[in-house]
Amino acid sequence: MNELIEFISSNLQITYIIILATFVGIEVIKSIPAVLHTPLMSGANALSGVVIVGAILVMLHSDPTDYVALALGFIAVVLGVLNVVGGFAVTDRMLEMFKKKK
Amino acid sequence: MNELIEFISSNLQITYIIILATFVGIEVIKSIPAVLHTPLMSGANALSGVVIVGAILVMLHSDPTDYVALALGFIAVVLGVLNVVGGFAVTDRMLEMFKKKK
Amino acid sequence: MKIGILKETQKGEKRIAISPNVAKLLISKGFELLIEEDAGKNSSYKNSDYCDIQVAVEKRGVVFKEADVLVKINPFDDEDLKMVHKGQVLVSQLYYKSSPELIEAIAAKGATAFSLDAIPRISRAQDMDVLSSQSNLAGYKAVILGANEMTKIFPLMMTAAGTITPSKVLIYGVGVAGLQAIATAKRLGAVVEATDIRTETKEQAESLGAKFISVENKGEESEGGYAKEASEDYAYRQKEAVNKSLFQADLVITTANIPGRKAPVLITEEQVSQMKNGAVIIDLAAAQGGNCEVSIMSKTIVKNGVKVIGTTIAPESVSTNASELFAKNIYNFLMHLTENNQFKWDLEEEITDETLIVKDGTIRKK
Amino acid sequence: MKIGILKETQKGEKRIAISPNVAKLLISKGFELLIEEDAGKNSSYKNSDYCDIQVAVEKRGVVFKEADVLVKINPFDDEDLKMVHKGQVLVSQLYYKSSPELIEAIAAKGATAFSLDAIPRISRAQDMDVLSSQSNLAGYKAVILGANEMTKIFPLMMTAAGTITPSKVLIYGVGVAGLQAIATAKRLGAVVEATDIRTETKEQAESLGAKFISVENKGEESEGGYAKEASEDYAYRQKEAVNKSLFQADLVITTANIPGRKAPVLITEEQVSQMKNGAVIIDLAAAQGGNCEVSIMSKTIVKNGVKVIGTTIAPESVSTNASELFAKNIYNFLMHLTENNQFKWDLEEEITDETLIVKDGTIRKK
Amino acid sequence: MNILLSIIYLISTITFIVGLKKLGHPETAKSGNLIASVGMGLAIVGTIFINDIEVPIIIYVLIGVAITIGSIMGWLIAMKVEMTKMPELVSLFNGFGGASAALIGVVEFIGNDNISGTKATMVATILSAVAIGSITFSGSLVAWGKLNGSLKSVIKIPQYNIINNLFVIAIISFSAYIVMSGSDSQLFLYGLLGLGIVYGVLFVLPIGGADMPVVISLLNSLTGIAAAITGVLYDNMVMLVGGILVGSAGIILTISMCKAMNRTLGSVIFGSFGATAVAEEGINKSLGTIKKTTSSDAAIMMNYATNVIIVPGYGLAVAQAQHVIHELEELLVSKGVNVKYAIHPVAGRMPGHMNVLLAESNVDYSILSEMDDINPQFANADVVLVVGANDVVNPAAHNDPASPIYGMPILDVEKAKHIVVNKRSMKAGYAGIENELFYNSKTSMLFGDAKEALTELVGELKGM
Amino acid sequence: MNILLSIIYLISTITFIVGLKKLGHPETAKSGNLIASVGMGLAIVGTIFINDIEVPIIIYVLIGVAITIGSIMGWLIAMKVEMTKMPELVSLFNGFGGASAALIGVVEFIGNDNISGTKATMVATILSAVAIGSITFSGSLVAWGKLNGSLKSVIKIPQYNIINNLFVIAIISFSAYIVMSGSDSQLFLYGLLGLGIVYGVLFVLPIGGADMPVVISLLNSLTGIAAAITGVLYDNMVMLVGGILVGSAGIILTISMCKAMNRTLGSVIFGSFGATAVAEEGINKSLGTIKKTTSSDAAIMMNYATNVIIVPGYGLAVAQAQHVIHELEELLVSKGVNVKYAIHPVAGRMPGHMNVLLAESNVDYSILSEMDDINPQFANADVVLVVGANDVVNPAAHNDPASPIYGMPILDVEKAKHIVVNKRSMKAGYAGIENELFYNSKTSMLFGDAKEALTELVGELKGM
Ligand SMILES: NC(=O)c1ccc[n+]([C@@H]2O[C@H](COP(=O)([O-])OP(=O)(O)OC[C@H]3O[C@@H](n4cnc5c(N)ncnc54)[C@H](OP(=O)(O)O)[C@@H]3O)[C@@H](O)[C@H]2O)c1
Ligand SMILES: NC(=O)c1ccc[n+]([C@@H]2O[C@H](COP(=O)([O-])OP(=O)(O)OC[C@H]3O[C@@H](n4cnc5c(N)ncnc54)[C@H](OP(=O)(O)O)[C@@H]3O)[C@@H](O)[C@H]2O)c1
Ligand SMILES: NC(=O)c1ccc[n+]([C@@H]2O[C@H](COP(=O)([O-])OP(=O)(O)OC[C@H]3O[C@@H](n4cnc5c(N)ncnc54)[C@H](O)[C@@H]3O)[C@@H](O)[C@H]2O)c1
Ligand SMILES: NC(=O)c1ccc[n+]([C@@H]2O[C@H](COP(=O)([O-])OP(=O)(O)OC[C@H]3O[C@@H](n4cnc5c(N)ncnc54)[C@H](O)[C@@H]3O)[C@@H](O)[C@H]2O)c1
Repeated sequence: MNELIEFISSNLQITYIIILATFVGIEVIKSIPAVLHTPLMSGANALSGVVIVGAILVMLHSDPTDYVALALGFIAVVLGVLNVVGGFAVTDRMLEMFKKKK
Repeated sequence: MNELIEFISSNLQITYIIILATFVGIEVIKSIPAVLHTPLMSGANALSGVVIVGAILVMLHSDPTDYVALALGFIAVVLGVLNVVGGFAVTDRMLEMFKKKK
Repeated sequence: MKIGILKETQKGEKRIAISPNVAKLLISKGFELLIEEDAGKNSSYKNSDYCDIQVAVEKRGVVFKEADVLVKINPFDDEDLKMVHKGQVLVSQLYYKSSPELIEAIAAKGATAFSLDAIPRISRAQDMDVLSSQSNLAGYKAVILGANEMTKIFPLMMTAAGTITPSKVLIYGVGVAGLQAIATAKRLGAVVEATDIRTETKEQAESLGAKFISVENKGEESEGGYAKEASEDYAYRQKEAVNKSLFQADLVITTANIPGRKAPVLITEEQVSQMKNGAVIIDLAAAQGGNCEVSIMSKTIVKNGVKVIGTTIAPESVSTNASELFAKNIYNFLMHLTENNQFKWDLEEEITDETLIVKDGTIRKK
Repeated sequence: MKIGILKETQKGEKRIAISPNVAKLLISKGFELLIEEDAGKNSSYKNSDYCDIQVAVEKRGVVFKEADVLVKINPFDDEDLKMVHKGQVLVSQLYYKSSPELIEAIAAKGATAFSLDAIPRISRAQDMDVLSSQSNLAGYKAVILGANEMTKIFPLMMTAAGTITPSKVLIYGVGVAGLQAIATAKRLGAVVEATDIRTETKEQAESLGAKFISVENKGEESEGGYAKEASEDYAYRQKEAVNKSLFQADLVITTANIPGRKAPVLITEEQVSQMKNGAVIIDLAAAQGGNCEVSIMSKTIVKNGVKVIGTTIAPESVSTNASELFAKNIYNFLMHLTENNQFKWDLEEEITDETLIVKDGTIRKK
Repeated sequence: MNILLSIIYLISTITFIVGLKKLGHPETAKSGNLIASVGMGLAIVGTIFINDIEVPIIIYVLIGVAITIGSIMGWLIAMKVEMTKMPELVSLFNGFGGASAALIGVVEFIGNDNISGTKATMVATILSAVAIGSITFSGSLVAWGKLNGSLKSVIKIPQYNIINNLFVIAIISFSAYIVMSGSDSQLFLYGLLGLGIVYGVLFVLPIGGADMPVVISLLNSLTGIAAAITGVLYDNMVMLVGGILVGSAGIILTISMCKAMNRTLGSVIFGSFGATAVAEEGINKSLGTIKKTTSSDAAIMMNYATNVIIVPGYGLAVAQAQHVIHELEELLVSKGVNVKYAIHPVAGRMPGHMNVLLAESNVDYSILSEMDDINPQFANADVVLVVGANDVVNPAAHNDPASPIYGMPILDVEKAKHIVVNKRSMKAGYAGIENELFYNSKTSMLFGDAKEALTELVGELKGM
Repeated sequence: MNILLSIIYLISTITFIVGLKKLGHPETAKSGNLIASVGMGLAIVGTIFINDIEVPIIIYVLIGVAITIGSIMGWLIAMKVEMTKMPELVSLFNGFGGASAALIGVVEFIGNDNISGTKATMVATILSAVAIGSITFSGSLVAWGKLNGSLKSVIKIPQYNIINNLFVIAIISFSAYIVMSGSDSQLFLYGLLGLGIVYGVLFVLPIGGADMPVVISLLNSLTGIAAAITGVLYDNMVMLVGGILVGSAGIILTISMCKAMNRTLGSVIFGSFGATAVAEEGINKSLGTIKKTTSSDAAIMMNYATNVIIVPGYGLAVAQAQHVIHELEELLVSKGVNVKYAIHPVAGRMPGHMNVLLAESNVDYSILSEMDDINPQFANADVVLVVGANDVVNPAAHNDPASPIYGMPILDVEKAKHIVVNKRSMKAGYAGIENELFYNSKTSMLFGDAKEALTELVGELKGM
């Protein structure tokens, strides 16, 4: 608990950002048609690939001799990109069906 | 323009907060029945009364000898409170009609 | 004031001017009523129905002798007039425009006569408007009669033994009768088309689901809700427009009237000869000479496979309802004319003025 | 194979077994057709309609002499049988259960006979099921007839001259005819009630907007879609449940049948005497002895103000459609029995087995 | 900054969001308002009592007094104003909010010993607080005046929108100048204040009364922004976020208000405004003006009604809306509303016209009432929905001996609490005469083809 | 931090929000996805090239390689997977995301020379990244396995949900311990990693395939949270906000998915899960299982169809849904869909039963087609809507000589692209026999009373 309070006081604005972002997330999604569930899930999944940014940072900051870090970072990047690119691509294909025929 | 950029860079998180808050505001209100327009306007108006906080701060910080500041602050507080209390009260009365008769 | 209810003598007539319900109403208003015996029989009202509510059931002669006001649906004929005496008030449909000699005769008797068919078509008179109330029923009945005479059924049916296509019904004249005919035919699932000289009837017909056949109309306007006589030219254009539908129709109902004039001929013998074998025509204007050349009043003529039935907007066959409504009209009419059971004779007032044809032997309208 | 179409001789009958359309179909399938002259007249089919499509129009005698198969709607009577010769195939409704002597006679002639009314009530036989196709039309027509006979109109109408309350219609027997009657009456705006011995009909009646009068049913089940005879006790309970509605009804239509048996009596004379003055009863079971004690086949009897009309589920009056459907049924039936224009005589097969009553002079069913 | 206070602010911010959210739905609106107000209370109390600086009692006293006065006044005004006057009240309050913001700006500016020293952004913030605050202040007051009628005529200033836009530019550039120059002249400050006030007046003055609500909502969102700016000033989260919320929500609200009156926000901001408000349709010299309504308003009215009576007329037949009206009726019944149809004997164009229609859509005969039975019942109907009927509900039949329908019995819909009339236009019916019912203060007109209008209505009702 | 980069991040964050928003509506979904992806691209490119530190080429090369590999693989997989296999693919990708997050955590932990020195919160962050990352990783992989069938049987572990909850506690307390102790032992780290992985497996393993989508969505929102945490780690806004967005959106999505399958999220999280999935209704040994659908899915299908054929049956009459079906038909037509009714000669319980019904609601005769005319047209119908019909669309009439309806002509709805069947249950019709049409892979069942179901359908369609 104290940790939490401490965290809040030290990153007050972060906290606001988190809360607001949460609201945005909720408001934006609520009440969507069921057919969109899967595409949306897939899209969100692609978004969750932002970790890639972290992975890249890891590599940028790790020094070229620290092979472990590099290796892990490398894998992390590969996986992350997979998630991102694959995710968006699949989502796009799922959404094919919504092209108006007329 | 530079000001803007400068501002952003100096208060990055504030910027995020502003943007997110804007989204929240929009998402929360869009697509409401027309009958609620007036009550909602009134409610929002009451909320905009948060300036009162500022007014109070002014008074708290101004030194007791600075009559101008005090006077202005005093008026500011009165008006602010009027806005807040009156606003919520009116809104509440407007919403009477939505009490289910049954 | 004594009101005498007469039995209808005209052949085929099953209605009666005053129903038990309305009789009760009148009595409650303080009128005295007497009725000719068995007058209600054909509308399935027993004499007892009247007795029970203190209406005196009397022989015909007695009614004529004692009543101050004599009510009847059809015009008083010579037989009746013989028994009418001075000062009596006659209430019925006189069609005075088309039957001057009758009016003369009444005047000669020194009697007073109101003509119900002359009630003006103004909003406040709608509840006395016998034409409306009766033609409405006539419109319904015409369809039922037609459906009964046809060798086909109305609705579309897709069955194991094949599909029955819906009957095509064509209505001439979208007045009260015409509209009700449209509604009824439509209800039974027929495909309904209609035409009328008054352009404003298009929307009305469509509002009941009929397809309206518009005939371009060069100035044949209506007056007071009634149509004027159509020009040669219009009649021609009408045939042009309607024939296609006519020759495919399974049932045709004609309701076209021009008050006080002979009904317009809308279907010639030649046209009939081109119609479908087995088709049926119901001519509600037969009494006014008929909208169909072939039709003869209250007769069924078959012209190469086409049945032509001549009848009127007087819906005798649904006598129970017809009488009920007619009676209600008369009731409203009397209520309008009288004040605590005495006539007001307010000749300024539109309805009185229009309907009072003969007053104490002097003819007011021709 | 030559098919001979006979004119119906039974009085009142207006239908014909094969319509021009179906005749065309049969010819296209390679059958030869001949027809007795004027056979189609009452269904508004001209002889020319048949000639035009290569159906030979012949004198009665010729048809009997030349045809291999003789088709007809009503049972062959003695007159017909005189002219039937050995080996001929007779197709018509024979009601063999109730008319053994006719069957004997046919057998004696050494002919072969199919009875259309014996077609089993199985799904794939629905398109040959003459009972369905005909009772369906009968149900419709019963309502039209009733509406025509009544002195009231069906729908509710709130008019300037007062409100007309909707007519109350009561239907006995929610079979094919009953259901169609419900649908039609409902369409015209009547308030419809119905009752049936088969409980499964409740939902069906309600699906057409009728109120179902349930009679608690102790084991009177149906078999093959048909009802069994009802117990004394049931009959009693039924009266209990229905009387209230019966005595208020303006129109009553009875369609209750138990195949091969006399129709159940559902309305006794005593009940009729308590009905509304001016009410009408249409008894579609009159031919089977009638559901109403009073009714007599093809007669109109008036019992203190109540009109009782006896008729059958044979909808002669809508002969055009009736013939069309009947013909289609026969067509499907023949298609089922034959293979390139020759009978298959596949006696194992259910439909053939059930309908083939006499084969070459030997009786298969009693 | 004190952690406890921050958390309190955090909480109030959340209550604001949740409150606004709930305000958007009829069922939850009341509670939403409550929640938000509680949050506000927290924020205020927190601000006063939780702070790390040394505050002399006198100040507390002053604050206390100020708050008490404000609260009491606010409460009293809010409680005794009648329903119809509420919008103008809102406008008034809003003005106060603006003023408050402006004052804060002023104090900060003059209170600040070396403005020239402070960061440009800070000054900019202060000034914008002043400018926006003053604009909302004067603007709102004008709006208020217009609504309560003390400012009647629509004053038309020639080319006023050119002038307006010039003003905007002036204000911006002037404040920009102050910032750049880093001057601390109070003259400039008051000059800005003045400009703001004048602009507020000019902005609102030419606008027709009908459009005031839109203006108020717009000004209101401005106040929000002002609040946010002051928030930045003190980097005070609750003000910042709260202000922004009001700001953005306010804009959206404004836009949807415009939509509801089918105008564009553009036409609102750049003066074309009011233009139409002058040539309002359905103003009749003798009978006054009509009140338009939207399907959603009508829907809510009915949703919360106990008794609804439907009066069908010829228009129902023309639109072939018999099926939809039945759907509407069923829907209302399912929501526990008592629904009846009032059938006038001559509604439509043939006897029994309405009966045919309603029978087709299987309306139960038992809820069709004749004129004589239903007329006494209008008095305790919450809403009467008149669909495509006209003559049969025309009071002229009672009041106006000159009228062609004088003497015809009619349905006394006037007795009901609310009357909603659906027709396509202000055109007359069969009798071809004006109908004063439409101008009745209890009546609101729902224009449009009956079928479409009712379908919308059903849609709205389903959403509730 | 570099201002340009911050702005880029800001932009991509906004694209994420907008993207998600648009993903929520059929019309805009595609563009939403595009926008979001662009934003993501920006963020990545930005991160790589805009930084103030000195980065050796080799690293750039490595990153370049990694990204190329990832992109190409991702793209290829995504392109060649067939529609039906997509959910499992999503699950797989999600697993990768989780792994990535976990790895980052690991690197940070081991890369950090004096963990014991760093602030507790930091360590906590790192550890949670590891834990959550690993859970999503293994969980997603299991889900993937289950979906593509390589992990068939529903493994039922005794009291598994007690065990699960124990695990949760273990993980939390363990990481708590690490934080407190300030230990920097990699052993511990890998221990945590291990725990996470095992838990992920345990969590998903007992769940029935039917519920996998829910699980995936849940895990997905976990990944989001992991991302956000790493965001905090680098106080990197785009990761933070993006992560939170996915996190919250994911939860909501999960909940609405549960709703759609009418379950509660509770039942999902605490194991009771899958339980029902075993005893699915409408599983028939010989015929296989049926596919349920919701009105909104059906609505969308029709909305985007070109040809729709409606097959009414006895059920339409029972439900008295003739008016609603007409409304539906009109609505579709207004959306440019060609609609026809296919009337089977013996649909209903009397000849012409359907005709009577549809005539009542004024369906135009011209769009009623007889069986023989319509049967050839089913082949190019996008959707067939079967309403309360059963026997008349039962293929047994063709295929099964034993069947009582064998030989009866039927409507060949099977030929259509999609078939939606509305009835209340799996009960048989008049003939009292099973109908294999309902088990057809092209068929989806819309259960419920015809009137209610169609009314919902209409509602959904109006919303589009
Ligand atoms: N019942 C009878 O037997 C009979 C016979 C003859 C005459 N009349 C007369 O007809 C009148 C009947 O009164 P009423 O109130 O039923 O009809 P009404 O007075 O004619 O008024 C009908 C109203 O419906 C509106 N309307 C038309 N189409 C519409 C649509 N598609 N959607 C929405 N509204 C529509 C019209 O206004 P907009 O154009 O602005 O939409 C019109 O004002 C009486 O005057 C009666 O005397 C009755
Ligand atoms: N037309 C005729 O002349 C005639 C006469 C006699 C017999 N038949 C026979 O009747 C059958 C007609 O075929 P059909 O497909 O029209 O009907 P059906 O085969 O009887 O199937 C009707 C289906 O509708 C569903 N249903 C019932 N009420 C419903 C409601 N309220 N909402 C939604 N669905 C509902 C029922 O399933 P749930 O219970 O699961 O909802 C049932 O499976 C044929 O077998 C035919 O041979 C026809
Ligand atoms: N008080 C009222 O407002 C009131 C009361 C009753 C009737 N009306 C109106 O009066 C009108 C006439 O009523 P009605 O039915 O007694 O009229 P009607 O019986 O005199 O004639 C029937 C119809 O035939 C039509 N017709 C005449 N000549 C024709 C021709 N050559 N070709 C085609 N059609 C022709 C007429 O236009 C009329 O519509 C109707 O519109 C009715 O609504 C008004
Ligand atoms: N192939 C098929 O599936 C098929 C074809 C045609 C008819 N049918 C069904 O067969 C059933 C009977 O058809 P039908 O109309 O020829 O029957 P029907 O003409 O033999 O009898 C008419 C109705 O009278 C009822 N009835 C009999 N005795 C009664 C009594 N004492 N009281 C009340 N009602 C009584 C019967 O139940 C039946 O509903 C119907 O349900 C019909 O749907 C099925």
